[in-house]
Amino acid sequence: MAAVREFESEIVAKRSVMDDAHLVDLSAPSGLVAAMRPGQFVEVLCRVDGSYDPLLRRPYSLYATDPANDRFTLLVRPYGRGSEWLGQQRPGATLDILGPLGNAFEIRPKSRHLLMVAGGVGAAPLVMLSQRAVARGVAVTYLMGAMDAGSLLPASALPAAVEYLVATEDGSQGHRGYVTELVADYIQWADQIYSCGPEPMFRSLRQVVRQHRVTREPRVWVSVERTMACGLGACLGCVVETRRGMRTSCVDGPVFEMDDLLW
Amino acid sequence: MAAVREFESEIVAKRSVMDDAHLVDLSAPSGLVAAMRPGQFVEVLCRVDGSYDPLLRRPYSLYATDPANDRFTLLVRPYGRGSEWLGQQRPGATLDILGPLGNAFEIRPKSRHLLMVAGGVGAAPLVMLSQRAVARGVAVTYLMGAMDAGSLLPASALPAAVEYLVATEDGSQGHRGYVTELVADYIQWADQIYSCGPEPMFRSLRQVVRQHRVTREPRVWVSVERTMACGLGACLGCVVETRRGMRTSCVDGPVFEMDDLLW
Amino acid sequence: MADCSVDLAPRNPRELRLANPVIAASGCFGYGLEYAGLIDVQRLGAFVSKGITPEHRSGNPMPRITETAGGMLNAIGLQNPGIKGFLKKYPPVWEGWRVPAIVNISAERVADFAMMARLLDETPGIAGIEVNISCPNVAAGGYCFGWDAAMSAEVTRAVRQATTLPVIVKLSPGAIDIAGVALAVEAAGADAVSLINTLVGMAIDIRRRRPILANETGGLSGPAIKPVALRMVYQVAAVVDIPVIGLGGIMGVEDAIEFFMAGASAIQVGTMIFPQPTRLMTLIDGIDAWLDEAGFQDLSGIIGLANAGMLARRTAPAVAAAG
Amino acid sequence: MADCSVDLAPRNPRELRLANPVIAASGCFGYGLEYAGLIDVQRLGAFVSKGITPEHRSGNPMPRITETAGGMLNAIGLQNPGIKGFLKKYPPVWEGWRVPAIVNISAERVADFAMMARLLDETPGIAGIEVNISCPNVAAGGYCFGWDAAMSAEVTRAVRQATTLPVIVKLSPGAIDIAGVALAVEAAGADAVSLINTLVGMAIDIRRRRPILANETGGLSGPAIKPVALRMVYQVAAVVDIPVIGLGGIMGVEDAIEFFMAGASAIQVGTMIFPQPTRLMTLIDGIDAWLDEAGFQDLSGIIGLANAGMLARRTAPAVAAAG
Ligand SMILES: Cc1cc2nc3c(=O)[nH]c(=O)nc-3n(C[C@H](O)[C@H](O)[C@H](O)COP(=O)(O)OP(=O)(O)OC[C@H]3O[C@@H](n4cnc5c(N)ncnc54)[C@H](O)[C@@H]3O)c2cc1C
Ligand SMILES: Cc1cc2nc3c(=O)[nH]c(=O)nc-3n(C[C@H](O)[C@H](O)[C@H](O)COP(=O)(O)OP(=O)(O)OC[C@H]3O[C@@H](n4cnc5c(N)ncnc54)[C@H](O)[C@@H]3O)c2cc1C
Ligand SMILES: Cc1cc2nc3c(=O)[nH]c(=O)nc-3n(C[C@H](O)[C@H](O)[C@H](O)COP(=O)(O)O)c2cc1C
Ligand SMILES: Cc1cc2nc3c(=O)[nH]c(=O)nc-3n(C[C@H](O)[C@H](O)[C@H](O)COP(=O)(O)O)c2cc1C
Ligand code: FES
Ligand code: FES
Repeated sequence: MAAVREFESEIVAKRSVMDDAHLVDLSAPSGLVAAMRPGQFVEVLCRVDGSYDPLLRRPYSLYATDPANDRFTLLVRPYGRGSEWLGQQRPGATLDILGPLGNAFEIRPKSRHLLMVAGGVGAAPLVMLSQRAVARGVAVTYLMGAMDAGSLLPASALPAAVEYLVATEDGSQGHRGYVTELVADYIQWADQIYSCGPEPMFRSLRQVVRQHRVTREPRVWVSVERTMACGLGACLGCVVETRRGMRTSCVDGPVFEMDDLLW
Repeated sequence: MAAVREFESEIVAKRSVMDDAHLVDLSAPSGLVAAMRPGQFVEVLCRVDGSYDPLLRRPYSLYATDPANDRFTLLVRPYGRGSEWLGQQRPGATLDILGPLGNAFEIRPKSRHLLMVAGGVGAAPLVMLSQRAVARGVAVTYLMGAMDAGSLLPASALPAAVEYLVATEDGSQGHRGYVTELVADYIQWADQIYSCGPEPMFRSLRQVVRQHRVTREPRVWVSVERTMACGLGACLGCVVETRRGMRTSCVDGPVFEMDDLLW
Repeated sequence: MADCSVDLAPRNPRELRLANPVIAASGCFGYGLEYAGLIDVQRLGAFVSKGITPEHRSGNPMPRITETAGGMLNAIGLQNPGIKGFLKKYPPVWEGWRVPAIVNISAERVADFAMMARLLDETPGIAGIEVNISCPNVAAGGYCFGWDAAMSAEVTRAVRQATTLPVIVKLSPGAIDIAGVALAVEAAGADAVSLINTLVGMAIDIRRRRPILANETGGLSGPAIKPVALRMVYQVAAVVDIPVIGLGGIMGVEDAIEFFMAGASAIQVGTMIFPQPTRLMTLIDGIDAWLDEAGFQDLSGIIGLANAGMLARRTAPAVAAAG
Repeated sequence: MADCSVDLAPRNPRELRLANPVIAASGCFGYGLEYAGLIDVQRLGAFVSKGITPEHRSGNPMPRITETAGGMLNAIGLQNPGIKGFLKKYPPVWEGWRVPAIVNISAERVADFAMMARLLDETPGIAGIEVNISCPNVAAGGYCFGWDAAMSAEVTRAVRQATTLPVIVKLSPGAIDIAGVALAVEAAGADAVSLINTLVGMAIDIRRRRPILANETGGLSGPAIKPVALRMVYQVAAVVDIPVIGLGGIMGVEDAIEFFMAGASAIQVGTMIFPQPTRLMTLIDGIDAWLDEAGFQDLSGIIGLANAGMLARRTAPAVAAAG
């Protein structure tokens, strides 16, 4: 596992995406980006010197990495006080970042077909994963769900080789309804399934997978979201219950095999 | 007394002064600036929405007013967490401001000669006072003290009619030593004396005035600095002890007659 | 428009009816006049005066306040004109006001609490009394009244006997068993309880090498203490039948809703007023808007919603209803 | 370079000597290994393990933590492998470490505290024991040990008799008379006291209409509680002769200096580690630099400088010196 660092990072660029969200390009100490893996995250301190409110860092998944330039990208949706603050920072500003943290989405050597199921900002780690997969010549189908067309990831965000299908709740683009309603068709095809999004999406996903899967394959890996304090397995505040006991979502996760989770 | 308002104010311009300090031009609701008087102050909320640290406002004296354009100016020296934050805000940013607050420096109808004694950012309210005095045709001598030449107010900040004398502790400009060492020469001349600065300066000022004054005239008015919470006389956190009992420095002050203060 | 009115003294024929549940807290709103130029004081549910004592007090030496992370410490030392001076100056003004004025009283002797309550009882312009029991009891060597159920009850009883005005007892967070203290003052005749008063804290000036406050220790207030306040409101609301007034660190609508859901029938706002006075008005409107949006007809619909103990008692057979 | 070393068990022949006064607090630094990849753990004055209990505990259901203004609430529920599992796993690793490892123990029965202390006494790799008395005492119907001087002393005595290791008793801020509790545990044989543990608080999720934490209440920590912690350290340091270890909301060098001036001989840092782990290192360097700049040769020069009570006792004739 790559060494974790607490480092000063500069916002080198920022652009809008998915309606009100931001893609934030950040600098990193030399060499660190090369060790970052899809599914991992960093924790951002969302406050200025001299203020202790908000106190804790906010975790953000890696959306993309650029090892050659020592840069990486986060996808941040303004939601509460941390992400609002972060979204307001401009290029040139420096952030205090801890990472990379957590385990990663793994692609098995034999996998040829990968299915990815994204909801909202859960799209972030799967973008990075799809890039790695395509680079290895693995076929990817990327399903994304959102409220409306404006909140979807643009197709240009994904490698050209990726098959990208979308679902919107208001039917303004792609399938009208939930993204999980698109999953059934791909279960036999996929060697592995990856998902990141809100918990209700995971519950639907589990249901459709259980319905259509004959063996234990394809297995499903999900990135879970828990409130975190330390990000390093020290506070035990972010645990999830698994068949193998309590596991921290910051070190043992955020990626878990769905069948291992006791929900 | 003018009505107090809590209002949104935009930073319309900002420039450096006195080494590391800033002159910040701010917008105000229509008509409010006309009621602002020299010696009064406003309280600035030095935090973003969603953060409660730092919790309390910071008081800043009025440095200048521009009633025609509904603007006023503050002089802010980065010191601790509130003023550092404020100093980092850029033009275009909005601040939450409460004011105008407090009493004012009064010029008696018969006064012809005014002496002002400023230390550090205590220069601010005396700049506004000197402008009012000159506009009324009253002669002003403005004495300012600082560590070194760089920390002095530039002469251009004062009306041309003002006699401006300075003292620096390192002798890099004007008199080498404390500003209060320049006061004695003007005591007979002055009809009223005004001062704002750190408490040690007040103590020297009191000493020199007592030494050279024959009658109770010229009287001395000082603007005192106390940690404040409400700024409106409600919390009783900012009181000063006077010959007439406990007085709030936010409503009954910040300007007091020196002889009234029990120090 | 949800119905946000509330009677904070349902057991008392004199009632303490508020048009809305937002009350300005003692020590943070002066005597109501200080804010009259800035906000519409008459729109408040009520306000509580600065703490009044038997005699005039000029308060503690300076410094009296200092800021802490998300909070502040104060050691004002109950600067006030004393009950006699107070009575002459403020109630005559309040008589013409629509907003209910509640008088906060502090003393170090039970008899002094009763003396002040008696004087207030006969005074027009006063809607109720808030009894501050976070004071040292000289008869108990300076041990705080509010830390002990029996001593708290004794003060309450004395005040109750001295007045028919609505009596709110303001509990101290220093008590180990705050629910026990609340039950004791309820039994002793309190019409309502309010909580919490400040926690005792300190800050040190490392340059001057001594405590920042001249009084050394001070009362900690503001958002920093909200979690403690909310927990205590939750514990007290689960056991008493009288209205609970929640306070401690409330800075916005969502904080207020938390206190209602914990079991508070009304809230007080203290420290928030200093940095953000006009929020008193937006708080009143915001609570109303929140209820509308969440589909509640009246405030009472959310009181205790998150309080398992309170809900259990409410649905249990009302054996004590006759009391 | 000021001399910042300190012995936290001057009465104990086994000593608890730290190279510097910065200790990572219990529950906030795991077992030391979690941070080994990020900072030089060996540079710390010491670290305290997560609380260990007689049996394995899987802890409370989720959510276990939530953020508050300038603080956080936690209800981890003492998730830990139990004393037996702990002894197998961690002390063997620590044996090769330079940094002193202190084991925090929690139990609901006096005999269990003693049992754990006995097991630790014989284990290499352990420098001391911190006794967490902020636990419910089953023999007292769940009343917290740490709220009561006699109960606190009973636990201390039992641990003292079970081990010759340095024993630190960690006080609970829930106690009304924390100085009284400290004196009682000092008399019962504690080598040092540490304070404060968390305050009990709550937060409510107004959407889900219930407490955020599955456990309802949780422990409040972080800068929000610093004023309370500092006040208690001041009160305790004024009366005891054993070293006082101060903690609660320390986020930087100036906070640490405040605690030293209040009377602490060393500090612990808890919540700060989560957002700003590398500050543990800058804190060590920063304290040293601060002392140099202020002209102090050693840390002991500033301990209690702002504590009037402590200074008075120090300069008083040392009648108790023989003890
Ligand atoms: C491993 C991991 C990866 C993450 N990756 C991303 C990412 O790539 N992009 C991104 O934008 N966010 C991501 N998040 C979420 C992010 O860490 C913050 O939680 C989010 O930005 C909101 O923080 P805030 O400070 O704005 O809101 P807060 O002020 O912390 O939250 C406000 C309130 O909303 C609740 N809340 C917080 N988040 C949610 C939510 N998602 N849904 C419902 N309620 C919520 C909180 O409990 C709180 O009560 C990730 C979280 C984890 C654990
Ligand atoms: C009526 C009035 C008018 C004022 N006018 C101005 C003005 O025009 N321009 C200006 O720059 N400031 C002015 N001040 C001071 C200003 O309000 C703040 O106190 C100052 O900006 C420092 O705040 P901070 O948040 O940066 O520091 P804080 O974080 O509040 O202070 C850090 C520490 O320094 C102490 N401290 C604060 N100020 C001083 C000081 N001046 N000297 C020594 N110690 C101090 C604090 O007690 C605290 O311990 C005025 C104050 C008052 C009461
Ligand atoms: C400056 C100040 C003065 C106070 N004076 C009193 C008082 O006289 N009587 C009283 O019962 N409470 C007093 N309080 C306590 C408040 O009424 C309130 O209980 C406490 O501050 C917690 O609420 P808050 O966090 O909203 O401020 C005072 C608080 C402050 C900050
Ligand atoms: C997540 C978390 C877990 C904790 N676990 C323990 C524990 O197991 N035993 C203990 O004595 N204290 C525990 N504490 C309390 C801390 O050691 C410390 O006393 C408290 O947090 C105050 O210090 P701080 O403000 O620096 O965090 C825990 C605190 C936190 C935040
Ligand atoms: S966030 Fe602390 S253990 Fe995961
Ligand atoms: S700042 Fe509150 S009375 Fe002056």
